[in-house]
Amino acid sequence: MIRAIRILAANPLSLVGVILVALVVFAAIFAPWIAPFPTHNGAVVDFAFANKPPSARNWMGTDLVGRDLFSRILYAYQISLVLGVVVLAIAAPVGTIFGLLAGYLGGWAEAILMRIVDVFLSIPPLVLAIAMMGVLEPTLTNAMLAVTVMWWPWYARLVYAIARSEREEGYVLAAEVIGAGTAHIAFREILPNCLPAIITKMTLDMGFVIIIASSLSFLGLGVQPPTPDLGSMVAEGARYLPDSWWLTVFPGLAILIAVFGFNLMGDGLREVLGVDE
Amino acid sequence: MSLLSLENLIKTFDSPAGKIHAVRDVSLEVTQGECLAIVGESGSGKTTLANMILGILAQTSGNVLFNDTVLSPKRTPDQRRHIQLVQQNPLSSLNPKRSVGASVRLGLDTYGIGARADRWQIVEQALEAVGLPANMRKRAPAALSGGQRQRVGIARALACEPELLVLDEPTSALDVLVQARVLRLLNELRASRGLTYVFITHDLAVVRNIADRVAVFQSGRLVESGTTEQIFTQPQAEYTRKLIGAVPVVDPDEMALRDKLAESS
Amino acid sequence: MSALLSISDLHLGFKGLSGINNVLHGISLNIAQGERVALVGESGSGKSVTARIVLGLLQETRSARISGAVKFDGNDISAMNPKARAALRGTDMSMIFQDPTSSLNPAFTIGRQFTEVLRRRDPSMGADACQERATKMLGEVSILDPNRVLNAYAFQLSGGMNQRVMIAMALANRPKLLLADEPGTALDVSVQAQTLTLMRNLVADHGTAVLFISHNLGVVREFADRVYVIYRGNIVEDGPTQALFSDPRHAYTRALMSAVPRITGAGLPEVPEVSEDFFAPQISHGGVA
Amino acid sequence: MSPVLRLLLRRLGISLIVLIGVSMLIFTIARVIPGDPARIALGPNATPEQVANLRAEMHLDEPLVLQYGHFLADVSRGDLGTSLYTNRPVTLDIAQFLPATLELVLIAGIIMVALGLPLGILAARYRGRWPDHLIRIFSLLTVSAPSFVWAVILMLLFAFYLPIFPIAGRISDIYDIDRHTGFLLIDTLLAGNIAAFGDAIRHLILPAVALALSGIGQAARLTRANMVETYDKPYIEMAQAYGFFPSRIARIYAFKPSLIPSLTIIGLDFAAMLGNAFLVEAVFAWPGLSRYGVAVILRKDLNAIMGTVLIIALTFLIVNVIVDLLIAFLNPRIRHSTRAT
Repeated sequence: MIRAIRILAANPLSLVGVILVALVVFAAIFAPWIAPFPTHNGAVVDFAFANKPPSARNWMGTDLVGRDLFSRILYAYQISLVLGVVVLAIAAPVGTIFGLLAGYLGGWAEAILMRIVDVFLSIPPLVLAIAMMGVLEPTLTNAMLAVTVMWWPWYARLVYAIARSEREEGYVLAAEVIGAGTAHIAFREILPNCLPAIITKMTLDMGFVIIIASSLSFLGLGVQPPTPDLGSMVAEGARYLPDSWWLTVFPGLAILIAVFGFNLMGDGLREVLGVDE
Repeated sequence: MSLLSLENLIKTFDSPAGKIHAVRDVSLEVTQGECLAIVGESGSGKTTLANMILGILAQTSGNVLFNDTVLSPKRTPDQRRHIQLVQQNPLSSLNPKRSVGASVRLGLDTYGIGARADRWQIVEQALEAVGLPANMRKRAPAALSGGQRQRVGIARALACEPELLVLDEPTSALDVLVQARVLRLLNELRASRGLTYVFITHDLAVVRNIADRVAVFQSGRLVESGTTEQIFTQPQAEYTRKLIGAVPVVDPDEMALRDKLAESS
Repeated sequence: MSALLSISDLHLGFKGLSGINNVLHGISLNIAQGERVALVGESGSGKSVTARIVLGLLQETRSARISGAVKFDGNDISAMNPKARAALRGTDMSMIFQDPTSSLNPAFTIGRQFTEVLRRRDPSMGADACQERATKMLGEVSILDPNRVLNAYAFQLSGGMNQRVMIAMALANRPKLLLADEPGTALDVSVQAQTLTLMRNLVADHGTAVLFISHNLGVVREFADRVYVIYRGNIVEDGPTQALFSDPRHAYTRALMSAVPRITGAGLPEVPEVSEDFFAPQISHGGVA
Repeated sequence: MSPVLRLLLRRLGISLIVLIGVSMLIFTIARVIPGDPARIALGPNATPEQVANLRAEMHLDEPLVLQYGHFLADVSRGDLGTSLYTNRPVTLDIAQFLPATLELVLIAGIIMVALGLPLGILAARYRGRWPDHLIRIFSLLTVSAPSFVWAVILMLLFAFYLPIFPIAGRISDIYDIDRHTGFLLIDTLLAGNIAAFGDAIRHLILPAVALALSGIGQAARLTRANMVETYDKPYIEMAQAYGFFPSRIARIYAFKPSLIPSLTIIGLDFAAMLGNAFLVEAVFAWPGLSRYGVAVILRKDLNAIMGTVLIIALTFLIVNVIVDLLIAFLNPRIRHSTRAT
C-alpha cells in the first residue's frame, strides 16, 4: 500500500488519471444536482435558445432544439459508466473462467476453448457488435449485450496466456504433487496470479468500452434519442460542421477526457501491480 | 526391504524432429531409510525419472512399485501423499500470492491431516521443525531469503507425512553457506523421521556427503550404480570418472583423489 | 609490472524509492598486466556490479551513486565521458557472461555478430577479412567446423559451443583486460571444466589480464593467480591463490572454505549463516604486483 | 517439407476451421433476430402468400441445422444470396465497395507501422526520460478517443479552418478514371493521370490518419514494451559490454528480437481498423463498405449483413496468415527449426 502510494506520487500522470476518473464518476453520479438544466436530459425543446454557441448561460452551447449541451454530457456520462461496468462485470469473469480452464488443463479443453475464442477474435471487435446490433433492437440493454459478447474473448485470451505460463511454475507442480484438485489449482493457486493483469485490463477497458459503445451510437445502432449519448451527439453535430462546431467538439472531448482518465489510471495501476504489457 | 522399485522404466517423447528417448530401460531399488543419489548432467533424464516416481508423468512402459504395490500414473490420494517433492528453485516453488503458511497447509487440507482447528498449529510446528520461526507462516514468500524459502519447501513436503522425499537439486540454487546448513537439516530430518531420500543432483561433492548409494545417469541410461564409497574410490564407468574429474575442488587431498582416478583410467 | 586496473575506495549505492541502498562500501583491488585475479563471493556480495563499473556500464544507470577511483591503463574511468568509456569496451576491455546461449543475440547469426565485434576495433575491416579472422579465432577455441558455426544462430548450437564462441569473440580484438562474470555457471560441470581450461590457456598465451568473478571456490582455485574475497560490499581477505587457500585467516573466508562439500567425504560441518566476525577488517596476504 | 511451408499449411488449416466457426456465429446471430426475417424483408404490405413463398425460398421452414447446411453450401459456392436492399447479388455489392475500404485501411496500416514503430524504438531507447514520457502521453491520447472523434477534429482543423485537404470523398469530380481494380491509387496510375493520383492521395490522407491514429499509439506502446523487455536480456548487456552505440543497440540489437512478438498484435490492430473504417468512412463520406453495411443493417437486410461480416472476417484471416508468414520469415527459430529442443 505504502509502495503503491509512493509509485503513484512519483508518477504525476497516473495521479492526473485518478483525478480525471474521479471527476467523471462524480459528474455522472451527481448529474441531477450539478447540471444547470437537469430536465434537458429528455425530450425537451427550447427553440428560443436553439443552436447557440457557448455562453455564460450554456457553457458548452445548446443543441438544435435548445437543450444545454453541458447538462446532456453529464447525463451521457451516466449511461457510459453504467454500460462499462455492466459489460465488464459479465465479460471479465466469463473470459477469465474460459482462459483459466484452457490455460491450466491444456490438451483438448485448450484446443476447443481457444478455437472458440479465435472465432470471436477473428471478427474485428466493432464489426461483431455492429452485426449484432443490426439484428437486435437498438436499446441500451442490447448494446450492453452486443458489447459483452465481443468483449469476453479478450479476457479469455489474456488469462489463457498467463495461466499457460503459470502452469510451468514450481508452485503448480508442488500443488499437483501434493494432490490438490484441479479447481483448487486453477482458482486458488493460479487465479490470484492473474488478478493484477485482469484488474489492470478492466481499468483500461472501462475506457475502451466507452469508445465502442459511443461508436455504436455514432452509427445510430446504440442508445436512441432522446436519451443523451456522447456518440450520437457527435453524429448529430457532424452534419452542422464547421458552423456549429460545439455540437461535436464538446461531446468528442468528453469522450476523450473520460477515456484518457481511465487509460492513465490503468497505466499507473500496471506499474503499481507489476503487470507486463 | 525396498521401499521403491523401478522396473524397466522407459519414457519416450515425440517431437517434430523424431522420438526423444528421455529414460531408457531403467531399473532401480531404493531401500527404506536410505538416501539414493541420482547423478547426471543436463539431458541425462534424471528429472524425467523423478517426475515418473512422483506420478506427474506417465511412463511409456515399465513399472513403479511402492511398498510392493504397482503404482499407476493415475494415483490415489494416499499413494500421492507418501511420495513428496522438494524442488530446485525456491523462487518459483512457492506461490507468490499466498502466505507461507497457506502453502504448507495445503497438504493438511488435501489429506485431512489433523483436526481443522489444529491445522495452523501443525503448520507452525512444521515450520519450527525446519528451523523457521512459527510466526513466519503469515509472511509472503517474497519477504524470505532463498534458504528460508527452501526450508518452507521442505516443511510443505513434510507436512504430508511422506515416507519418501524426492529432492530435485534442492540446494543448487543456494549459496554455499546456506547450502551447508540445508544439507545438515536434511540429514537430521532423515535420521529423526526415518525418511527415505531420492536425491537428484549434478553436484558430486554434495552427493559424497549426503548419499548412501549413487546411480549415475547419462542420456537416459543408468551408467553405473553402487555405494557412495565404491563410486568415489573405484568408479567402473569411464563417464563416472570423467564426472568426478571435472569437479572443481579446494583441498590437496581432493586433488590427490582426482589424480588417482585419472591415473586408473 | 605496473597495475593495469586499479580500483581504490570504490563505493556504490542505488537510489530507490526508500532512500539509498549501499552495495559497495569502499573496495580496493589491483590487477597487473596479464594477471588473473578472482573476485569471489556469494550472491548479493557486490562482485558483479564491480565488473560493471569497470566496464563503465553502471555509470550510465541513473539510480547508481558511484564514488572512488577506477584507473585502467593509467586513465581514470570515472572521470571519462560516456563516449570515451564506450570506446574502451569491446577493444581494450571485453566481457564474458554467465549464460553463453542467452548472451548471443537470437536474431542474428554468429558470423554477423562476430563481424560487428571485429569492427569495433577496425571499422573498415572488410567482410572477407572478418570471416578470416573469425575463422582463425574459432580455431583457437578448438572449434573444428568454423563455417558451420559462423552461419548458425546461437539456439542451434550447444551451450559449450556457444561458450567457446563467446571466448573467441572476447579475445578477438586482443583486449588488455577480460572480465569474466561466472563464466559457464549455466553449463554442465564437465563442459564448464573444459571451457575454463581452454580459456585459461588462451589468456595465458595472449597475455590478457582477467578479472574473474565467481562464487565457486574450486573454480577460482584452478583459474586465478590471486584472489579477493568479497562479503556484503567489503573485501574481507586477499592474497595469492596458494597462500589464501592453504591459510584462510578471515572468519568469513574460513566459513566459506569449510562449507564447500568435499569429494573426499569430509562430512558437513556446522557453519554459521551470518556472524559478527564476518564483518572484521580486511586481511591481506600481500602479493600485489 | 520446409518449416515455413509446414507452418503455412497449418495456419491455413486453422483459418479454415475458424472461418467455419465464424459462419456458425454469424448464422446464429442472424437467427436470433426477433420476428420473421421474410416478413421484415418484404415489409408490412406483403401478402401472407408472398411471405410463405419467401420463407420457403430462404429455407426458414426447415430445422436450424438444415438451414445452416444450406447457408454453408451457398457460401462455399461463393453465393452470398441477394441483397434485399439493392436487389443485386451480395457478392457484387461487396466487390463494388470493398476496394475503397481496403485502400483506406491499407494506407492507414502503412501509416501506423511507419510512425508507430519508430516512436516505440525512440521511447524504448530513452526509457524513463522525457522523450519516453512525451511519447507515452501522445500514445495514451491517441487511443483515448474513437476514430470518428479524430476524424471530426482533423476535418475541422485541416479541411475547414486550414483548407489543406478536401472535406470528403475519394477523388474530385473533375477526374473520370476507369475502374479496373477499384483501388484508385492504382487505377489513376494505370490511366497515367498523375494529377488524379495526387488528388486521390490528398483525399486519402485525412481519413487514413484519423483511422491510423489510435493504431500508431498502440504500435508505439507495444514496440516500446517489447523492447524494454528485450533490454533486460543478457545479449543486450553483451552488446553494451562491447561498446556499441546506444542508438545502434536500439535500432538493431533490441529492435529485431522485439519485432516478432509485436507483429502478431499489429495484425490484430489492423483488424480493429477494418471495424473502425466504418466510423471514419461515415465522417468523410468515403464510398466504402461502411456505407453499404450501415444501410443494409438499418434495413435488416440479413443476406447482406451476413455476407459483409463474413468477407471482413475472411480479410482479417488472410491478413493474419500473412503476418504469421512474415514472422516465420523474420524468426530464425522457425526458419531453422531443424534441431529438436
